[in-house]
Amino acid sequence: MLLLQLLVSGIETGALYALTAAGFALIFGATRIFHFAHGATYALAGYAFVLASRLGLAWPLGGLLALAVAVGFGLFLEAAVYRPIQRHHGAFFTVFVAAFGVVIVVQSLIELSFGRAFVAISTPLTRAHEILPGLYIAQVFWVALAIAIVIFALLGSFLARARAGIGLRALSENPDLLRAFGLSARRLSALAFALGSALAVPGAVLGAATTGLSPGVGAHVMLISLAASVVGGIGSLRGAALAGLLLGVVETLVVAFLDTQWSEAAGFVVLFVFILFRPSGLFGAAVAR
Amino acid sequence: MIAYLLNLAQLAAIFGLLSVSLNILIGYGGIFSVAHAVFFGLGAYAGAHVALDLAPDILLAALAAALTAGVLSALLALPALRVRGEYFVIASLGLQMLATTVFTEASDITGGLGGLVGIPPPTVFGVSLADPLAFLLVCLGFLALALAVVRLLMRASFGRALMALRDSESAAEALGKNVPLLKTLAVLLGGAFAGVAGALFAFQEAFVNVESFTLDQSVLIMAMVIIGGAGTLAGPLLGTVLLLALPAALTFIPGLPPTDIGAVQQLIYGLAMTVLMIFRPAGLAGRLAGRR
Amino acid sequence: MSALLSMRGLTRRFGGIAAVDGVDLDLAPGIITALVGPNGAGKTTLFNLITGHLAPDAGTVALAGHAIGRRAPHHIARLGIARSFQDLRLFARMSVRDNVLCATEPASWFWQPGGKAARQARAERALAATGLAALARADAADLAYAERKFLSLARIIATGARIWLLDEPASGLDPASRARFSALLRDAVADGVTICLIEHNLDIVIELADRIVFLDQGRKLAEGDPATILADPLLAAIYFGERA
Amino acid sequence: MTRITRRTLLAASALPLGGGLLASRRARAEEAYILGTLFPMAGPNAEYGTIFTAGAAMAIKHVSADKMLSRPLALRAEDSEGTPQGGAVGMNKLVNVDHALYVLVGFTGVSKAAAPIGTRAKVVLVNGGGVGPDLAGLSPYYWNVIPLVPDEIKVLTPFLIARKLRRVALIYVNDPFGNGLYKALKTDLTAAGGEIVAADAISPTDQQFSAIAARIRTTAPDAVYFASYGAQQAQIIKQLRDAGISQPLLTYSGAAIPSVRNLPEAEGLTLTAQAADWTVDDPVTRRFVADWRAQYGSDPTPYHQNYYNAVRLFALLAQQLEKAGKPVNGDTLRAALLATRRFALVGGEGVFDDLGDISMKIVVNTLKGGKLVAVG
Repeated sequence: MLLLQLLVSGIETGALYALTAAGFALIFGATRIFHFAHGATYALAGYAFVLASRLGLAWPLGGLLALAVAVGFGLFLEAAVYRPIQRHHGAFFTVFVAAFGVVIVVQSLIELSFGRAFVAISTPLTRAHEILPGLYIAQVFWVALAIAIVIFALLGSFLARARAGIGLRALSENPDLLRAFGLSARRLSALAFALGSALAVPGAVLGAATTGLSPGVGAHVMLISLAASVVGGIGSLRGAALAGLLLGVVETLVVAFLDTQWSEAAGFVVLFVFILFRPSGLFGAAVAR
Repeated sequence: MIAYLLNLAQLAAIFGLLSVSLNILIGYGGIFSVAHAVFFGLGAYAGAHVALDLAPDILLAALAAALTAGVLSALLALPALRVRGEYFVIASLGLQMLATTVFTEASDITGGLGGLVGIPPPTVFGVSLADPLAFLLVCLGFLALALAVVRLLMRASFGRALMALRDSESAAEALGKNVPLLKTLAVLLGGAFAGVAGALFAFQEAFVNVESFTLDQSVLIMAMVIIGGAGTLAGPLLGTVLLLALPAALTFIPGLPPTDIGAVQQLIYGLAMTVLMIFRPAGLAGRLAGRR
Repeated sequence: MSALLSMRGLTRRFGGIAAVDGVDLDLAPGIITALVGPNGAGKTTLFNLITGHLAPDAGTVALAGHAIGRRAPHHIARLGIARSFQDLRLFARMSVRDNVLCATEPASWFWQPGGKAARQARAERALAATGLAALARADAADLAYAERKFLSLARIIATGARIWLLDEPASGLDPASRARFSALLRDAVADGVTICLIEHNLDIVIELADRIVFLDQGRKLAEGDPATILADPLLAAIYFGERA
Repeated sequence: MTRITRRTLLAASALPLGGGLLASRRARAEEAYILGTLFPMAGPNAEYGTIFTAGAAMAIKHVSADKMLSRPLALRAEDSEGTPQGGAVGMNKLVNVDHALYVLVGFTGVSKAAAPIGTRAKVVLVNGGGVGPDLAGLSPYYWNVIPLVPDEIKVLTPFLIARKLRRVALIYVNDPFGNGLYKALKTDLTAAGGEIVAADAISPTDQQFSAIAARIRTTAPDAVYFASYGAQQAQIIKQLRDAGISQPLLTYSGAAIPSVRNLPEAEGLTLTAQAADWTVDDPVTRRFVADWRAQYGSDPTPYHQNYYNAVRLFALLAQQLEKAGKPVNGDTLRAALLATRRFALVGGEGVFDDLGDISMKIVVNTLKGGKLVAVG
């Protein structure tokens, strides 16, 4: 029963990881920008939701505020930080350092405005109930699962059918195709950032209710997203999502056998094994070599 | 004030050595590692154990640190031979996260979060280096040695081969360069120097624990190299001095409520990092691509 | 006349598609062989199979009678097979001289075979021959298009290799540069170098090639002297995309 | 255009920060007694820095208002980042640049890195926050104005046995503090006839505890003890409760911070802490509590009390030295402490032992409506 219970928590965690990781993978796949500040987007969205609930706004309004903050922040970074660096042919690591600076700035701003303490939204949704002897499930589990499924279904059909969606997929591989479609690479890059940042919102909002938020909350989510996008195969949304789920489950299940301190490391063992033995990831088409 | 500046100068020399060693990987080898704090840590633990269990001789400690970090740098060489680019960055990130956990858990060797305490002041051939100035000179000596080695190697065929594979691995292979060997050597060299820096750090702090060898530290070292200018001799030193002096200088800001100092310092620090990268993407000592 | 480099049944598949499919090919010493064929014919893949950048699924490569298949690229390079790349792959952040010097130093280790003076002289000769001596201190990334092409060739000259595999070496060059380029290749052949080149521009092929090998969809369709091959209407139809 | 805006912004933000004030600060520094603080001011434990500083600041205000000393007190803050490295660098700066006489410190790891520097320079370090067992007698110049965690366990154990909470599951941070607590709890509880049915070590950066909750539930403990710091404590409480752990939750004085007290899920939490009886009728306590309520509109916590006491202790010792016409430095302060031993502090009389450690009454509390209520 312990394993089943852990599997359930793992799936809940993993579903939210999957969304955030897919956001990172979408941005990276389309623009080749290593958006290390994706975790900061997550933190900002979560705090926006907390702010809204403190102001007494209903949760849909809070969700919209979180969405607006996340998308706005993503677009701002794309325009004000990444694009200028890439204009100068800045190397991959230049982007990385700049993004890291942004992470520090966001964390300090949150500390200055919300304080450094842990904040959480209290809701009966996160209260677990015994549904089978020894198996406790909270409603938030079903919510997380439903949100993940719906969003992935919408995202999948958008990328497969809509013109802009197809353009997004083509952006990194075949810029010529874009011109043929009459799409601008610049606008598509903005679209990738908007969509990718939006994908961090569900995880952040539900995270505010389940694990709670602290100013440095984005770091772990960011690392998981990175790991997931490699395990899944760089550029593959489906892979990143599946790997996010996998990492969430592994991280939780490992507690049944080892000290909890290994749970974060366990995800990275999976990552390391993949890199050594299957560097193309779950769904990767092109191997890096 | 003098003692404080000496302390800061010692730290600058140690981190200078560290960023020079990472520059061998990032700047010359194109091996983008965010796991450098691992080798820094391995060296620090090795050096601390030599000092605590054998003798606080700085040369002995540095040798043990270089060997430990150098040999275990194979852990980094392994993924470096398999994958490149972003894949490798993430692989090294994985190594860093694993190492942090191992450093925390292996408390018999590392002392865990409690760390190794009471590391005695260093000696060299029995002469005490307890005087901060003497220790600073030794640190600078190691830094000068590392700079000399880097300068010598990078102007020789080894350096040309390494930079060739950085710019195009397949073209380097086509000219007869043994890419796996070159990468392994670069990682070993960088790892060994990072280990030496770790041993010096252990003596400098008289205390080591895992908190000094986390991902944040790795990113900081990387930022020193990138902000200073990867692939240049002086760049990493410039970046080191800047990133160490900045927080130190920020503590002199007057008029802030004490409880907000930390956050405001971090804010300015992060902002400086981002702004520098926007306006000097090739680093302070680097030239802008396409504008030469 | 025995072949210096010979391939038998060389095959390489990507997924289900055979990029190179059972190719037999002999490169004779002292002549220029041109590989022609439409896009996707498998020309570059063939080069990659020779130089070890790709491992063949089947077939053998032999250098002067000794099998060299499945060796690492740097081993094969040290046997005296040099190649250029369609996208040049210069060492962009190194100086022109370092690009060429690098080519004279086959060992990865700190000690190089042969005298330092001899190696440097060889590098200077390559720079002088390609007209890059005046630009020796510039970064490779800063060169103009034609200069980059010549630098790519200078690297190959400097290796002292006896077999050159050139992937579209002269494409996009203005007529004057092209003439200089051709002269360099002719000089090399006169010195006994064996050259195999991939070329789309038929003018260049006619100007340079002693022999043509026609590839399509991974197979060798024809081989012979330029006049015969280029006169074949079927091959012309395939080449210009009017597939039957 | 955007470039100009960005540069202007930067220049504008840099100007007021860089300008002036340095000169006046130096002038003041020559006549004031410099007290340093070495607290985490950023990061996950920054909440403690805020709390610790507030307690010290109130004491400085009172000392100045009373004109206890001939020279003013000035506070210099260094960010320890909660890490040993930050502690060593910050302590160096406090000692060598600010010429602090007396440094307030928290956190076990920071203390261990800073203490050797303090010892070498004979600067007194006073801890009012860290409770790791090995902080006792760290150096002659390292004093504790907070009772360390073994004292808390000694009070808690009989309480647990009396309430029939014999089977305890433990979640502890794997560091000197957590390991020390584990040892103390295990020894005391076993001796009293209880047992530790599960002991889960966590890292200070862990954020997910639902898996631990599941594992703990399978051992069916009578109560769950957790030993952590800062933001993590609130996360542990919330996630344990969310996962359906309904047993009593136990912890130590580190949970007496707003982020825990204001958490709805923390209602009913049992925690040991110094007796915080704000009704004590001595003038020092009365004034501290009254002024605190006036300024912050809420009751102070033991941390506020400890750092208030740390500063007040300095003032009392320096006052004594001034009257005797002696200089104020690490050696004279230490001599004065060991000669006097008993001081009128907030919460009653504080008594120090040979190591420079205070002993104070510890009580078991329950959290009710965000307030600590003594239950035993």
